Amino acid sequence: MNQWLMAGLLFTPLAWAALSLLLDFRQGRWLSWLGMLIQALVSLGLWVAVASNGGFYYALAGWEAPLGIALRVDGLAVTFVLLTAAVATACGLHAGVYLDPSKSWQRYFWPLFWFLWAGLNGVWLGADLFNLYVSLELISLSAVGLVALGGEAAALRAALRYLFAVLLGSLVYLLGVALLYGQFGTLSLTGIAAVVGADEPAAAMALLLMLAGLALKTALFPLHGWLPPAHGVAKSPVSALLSGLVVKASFYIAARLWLELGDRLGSHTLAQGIGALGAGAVIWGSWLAFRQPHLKQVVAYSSVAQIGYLFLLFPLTFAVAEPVSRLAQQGITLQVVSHALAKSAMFLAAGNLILSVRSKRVDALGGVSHYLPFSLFSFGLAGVSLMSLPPTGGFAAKWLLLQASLASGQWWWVVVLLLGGVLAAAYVFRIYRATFLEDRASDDFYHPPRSLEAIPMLLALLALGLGLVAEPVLSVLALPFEVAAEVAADVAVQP
Amino acid sequence: MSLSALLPILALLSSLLAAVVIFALPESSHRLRTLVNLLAALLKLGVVAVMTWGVFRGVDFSVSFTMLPGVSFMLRADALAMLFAGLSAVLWLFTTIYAVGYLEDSPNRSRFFGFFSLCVASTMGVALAGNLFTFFLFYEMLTLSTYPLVVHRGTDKSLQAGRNYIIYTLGGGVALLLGIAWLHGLAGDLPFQETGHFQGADPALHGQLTLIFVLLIAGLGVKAGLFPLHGWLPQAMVAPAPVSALLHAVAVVKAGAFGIVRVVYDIYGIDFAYALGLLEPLAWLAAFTIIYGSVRALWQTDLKRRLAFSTISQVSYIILGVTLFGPLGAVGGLVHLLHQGIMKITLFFCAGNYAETLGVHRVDELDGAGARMPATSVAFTLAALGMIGVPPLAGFVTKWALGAGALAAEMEWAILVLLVSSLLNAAYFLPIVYRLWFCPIAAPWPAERRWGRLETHAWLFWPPLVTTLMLVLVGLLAATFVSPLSWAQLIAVRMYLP
Amino acid sequence: MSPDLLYALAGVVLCGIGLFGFLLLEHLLRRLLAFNLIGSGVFLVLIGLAQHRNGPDPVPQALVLTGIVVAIAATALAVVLIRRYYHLTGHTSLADDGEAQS
Amino acid sequence: MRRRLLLFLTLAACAGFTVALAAAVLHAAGAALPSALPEQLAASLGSSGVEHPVTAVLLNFRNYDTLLEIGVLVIAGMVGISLASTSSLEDPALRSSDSLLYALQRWFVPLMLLLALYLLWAGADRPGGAFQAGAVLAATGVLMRLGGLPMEFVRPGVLLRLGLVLGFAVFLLVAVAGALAGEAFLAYPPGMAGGLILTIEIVLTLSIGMILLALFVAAPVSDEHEPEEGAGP
Repeated sequence: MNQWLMAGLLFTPLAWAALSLLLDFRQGRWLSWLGMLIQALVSLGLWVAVASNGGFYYALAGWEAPLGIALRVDGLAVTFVLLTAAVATACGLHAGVYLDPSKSWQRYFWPLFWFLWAGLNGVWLGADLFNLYVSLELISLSAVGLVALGGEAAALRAALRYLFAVLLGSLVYLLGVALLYGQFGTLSLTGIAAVVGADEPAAAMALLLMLAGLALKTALFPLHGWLPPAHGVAKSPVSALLSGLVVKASFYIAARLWLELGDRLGSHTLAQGIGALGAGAVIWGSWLAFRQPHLKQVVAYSSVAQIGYLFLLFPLTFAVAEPVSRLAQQGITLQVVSHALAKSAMFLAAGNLILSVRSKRVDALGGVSHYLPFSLFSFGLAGVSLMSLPPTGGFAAKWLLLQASLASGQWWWVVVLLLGGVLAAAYVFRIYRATFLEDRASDDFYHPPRSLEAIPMLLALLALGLGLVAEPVLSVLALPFEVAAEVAADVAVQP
Repeated sequence: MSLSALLPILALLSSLLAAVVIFALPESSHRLRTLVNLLAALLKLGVVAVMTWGVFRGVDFSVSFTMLPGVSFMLRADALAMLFAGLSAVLWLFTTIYAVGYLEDSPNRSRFFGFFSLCVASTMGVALAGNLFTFFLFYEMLTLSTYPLVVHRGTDKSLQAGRNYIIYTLGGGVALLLGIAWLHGLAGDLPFQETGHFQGADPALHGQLTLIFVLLIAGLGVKAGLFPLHGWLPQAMVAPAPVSALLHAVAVVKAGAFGIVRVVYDIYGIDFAYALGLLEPLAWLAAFTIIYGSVRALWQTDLKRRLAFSTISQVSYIILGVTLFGPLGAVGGLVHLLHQGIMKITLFFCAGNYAETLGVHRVDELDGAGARMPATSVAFTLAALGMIGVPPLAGFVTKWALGAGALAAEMEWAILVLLVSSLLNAAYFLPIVYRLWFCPIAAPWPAERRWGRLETHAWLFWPPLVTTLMLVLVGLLAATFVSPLSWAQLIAVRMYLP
Repeated sequence: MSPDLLYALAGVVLCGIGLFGFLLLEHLLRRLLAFNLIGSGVFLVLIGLAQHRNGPDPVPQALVLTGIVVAIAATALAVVLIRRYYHLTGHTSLADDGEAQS
Repeated sequence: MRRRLLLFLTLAACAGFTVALAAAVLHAAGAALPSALPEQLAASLGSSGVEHPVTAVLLNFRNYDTLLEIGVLVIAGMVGISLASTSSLEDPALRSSDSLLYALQRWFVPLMLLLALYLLWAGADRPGGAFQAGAVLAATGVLMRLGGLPMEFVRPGVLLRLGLVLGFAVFLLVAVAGALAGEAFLAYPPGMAGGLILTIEIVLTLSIGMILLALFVAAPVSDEHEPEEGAGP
């Protein structure tokens, strides 16, 4: 069974990318609906399989690591696979209606979309450091392609900026991989974790390099300059994909590296330093979001801020008691999931609003609540999650992080968490406020199709409901991993 | 799932689902929306009545599930919960009727009534919350769902008021969240229980607990309008009259006061809070707020603003009652939660009627309104007298109980505060009553409208009269077992029993 | 010091030079070349370091081949974007319009 | 002045980075742990279907990397042609009438095609393989293009897209066929590895050549415009 699920999971996005390249936009849309259905079913099936039997390693091409590439299918990975299926399906459905099929270049949307999905699945499941690099590049290039689609000057500018940032990030990451391979002779993360010792300056340097590269790709403050233009200029479904999923991929790798190697290769200074950068992102990103004149720029800078929270994982899991570390990990996972849902909902809803008022500016939104209450409501609900108010997933995440900070005595992160919520409220309420203004002269609104309005609402409701069902979602993370102990023992015996 | 678990959920869902349905209805289907509103209100009233009867007989209505590791979502109906739930269920019905009339012919009604229902659903949640975490959940939901109501008119002034409202309440929410999270870190999940959780807590924790108490009270004090956190309340007056009624009588300030009651009695425990020396400063703060609000009310020329400062003053009676160490004071505070709600909502209904029917907003424009609108003016007069504490109206019962409590707790200064405040109440209410009945009409009404036979629109006419009847009855029947007073005594007995 | 280690160190130097260029150069093509320089440096480190230990090792060679293809794809993509960007705007750098001319 | 400071700071940072990295490399070289990977590789080489270890790693042991890498290349080619316009193929500026170039072409094109074929074949037991062959193929195309030979197939049409994706698609089919046959995804059925790898290499060569050529041809001229978001209904 697992065999089929894994093959389906890996094969469908790649095959659909190849197939849809041969079709035009409308035909590609039909094909993609089918593909999304398959992916959703397969992801769900894999989730059920892991939930009932525990995680496993899947050796690609039948070659076990370290000779071949093994995929690690555990609770965290399937959670993210499922999240990707949900968010990407929503963005794909939205894009199918939102994009203009008469433009010849839109046919390339579908292949890029599917390559992106394939890369994401590769990252969630990846356990091989070099394979992760290739998957990351697959994601990066297709994301850049999606931003540049249409080829207007502003889009190209943003795309180039984005491209250079992610390329540099990938290379720096690869440099770290080179050092690790040079020292330990294996690319499997589990294998390296099994042999690495406490006092290894070269390996520590490698970890530092990899984290730096990934931080650049995740747009951690102060390396975030590329993100807002790229996410702001892209079409809304693309922005939703980028903000919801793509930046999470590099963070996910960084987090996995840290959790496997951080206890030996990391240091107190490094952990606190990364946390401080995250805190800087929360505050600076929120402030900039507050000041943006364009709706999508507000949402994009909000991503910079929300990404900042993720990096609190580093200080909150370093040299703390096991239960505290678990709290922090659960909190960060929830934050990733809820931000993915809420932010994609927000971008899609913002796209509808922009479509409706025919302007990108925040102050053009006055009176839109008469005409597009549904999209506005989705936007608002997603905003509640970003402000991390109850009962949303964002709140559940923040609660866990608060508990972890308090329990580990790192009260300064409490300040960041609370302040971040207030700042988020400032920029979200600025938009609410603009929509309540009743001084619009004309009543010239365009009504997007119902389906465009329904999709962000669904995502926002998911983000909202996540807080209520956080416990069952988190319980999947703690599922047993059958082979982990075995493989680790194998590797440990070899040298 | 048994019936006892179903009822609290039903009480919540009745207005939550109403909100969803109303949001989904098109703007133009007014009749259907009104029908949904009224049905939901009646359903909720029925459910709450059944639950109240059950709680009286000792049935345990509770439901809970784990929401996050170590935290559960918990709804539970105890006597205190039913006091607040009963208040909001009854008043919501009248406010809904009133709002339907008030907003006739105005835009954005779908949005208004959707958030209106959401707001009451949150209030129900606040009332029925079984632990501090669930309380916080609905408390913040209340903040969010009232914002669109405050800024409903979309004018610069209302947006400004909305901004201040949100700054105050979200700021308070942050303090509250910090307090709750900290407390959770110390003691785990904290269900509300009659004697509190910290009886005999480790003395080493006392410092932290005091700090947390301050945080919690600061967070709750914002909504309760406790000085110096009251700034948003007078500004929020720009909202439509039903919203003011909701803010002042049914939901928002009551949620703050109710939260303080919960924290003092059911989290810290009254004995422990007293032993920690936390009650005395809070009592002083409440006393100061009572006087301060009344004094400020004296100088307000805008009718609704005057009422707002009156609320600031009156809500602190509840807090004062809570801090008077002893069952008698508690009874006074708790019963005032209800009495103040009934009286204040009457006053706001009347103020709204003056504004809608005559276009009058300022106190000095009210000259002679008693002749033009006799029924409304009778209601206003009775409610104002009740506020002052004239027997046998609702306010008198409260003040009497509070005074008895102060004596029992040997805090005689509180009686002085009550007296001074009553004098001040008279000083700012009686001139209005005088103008209503004894001054001739000075100038034509600014914007008079007529609706047939009655002095105002029928949907606006009846609600204040019914609430006036209630405020007379709760005073007259205070000694019988159906009165709020006896219910408050039931709560106090259960709270102080051990 | 084996020749392989020397390669690795040369790779390190290339990385340093490339990084310097990448950070400082504004002209898009030059920056792209700097990126390729870093890439070459990384590949040298990857092979040199591994072979210093194991002797000829096919795994890093294969990795580098893959890496080269990825780098070529990225470079080609960048060139296409740069060409079109130049065609549309006449700029050769991403700096703001005023500065771009100077 | 500020520029100078910036220059100096960047220089110092990069120098520092280089020194730190060099120290790390030296340390890693000194502290290297023995690895079992080369022995494992040598032991498995027999069943991989090819003799050259690098090709074995690329197309058998770590063929998932290679599959995704081709995906990356396809993306690049795709974005390239998405920005291209059809008319530019006839760009007169690129038409050369240099007789020397013609003469060279006449010699070079067949030779280069032959070289590509050889590289492809050599991959089985010595350095060489699909990518190298594809690169030479693309270079041939570039030469022809510069010489002004019309190449209808690089117009962005369905034929070009088919060419782009052919190698990738065949690779993917083989990969899923392995899974259908009961092996793992990307595994070759026993005994068929050699033949399958050769097939993959041939189609990959064609596709790689096509992608690189398409990227070269992709010209920036297009007069159509994507309206800004929100600019029109």
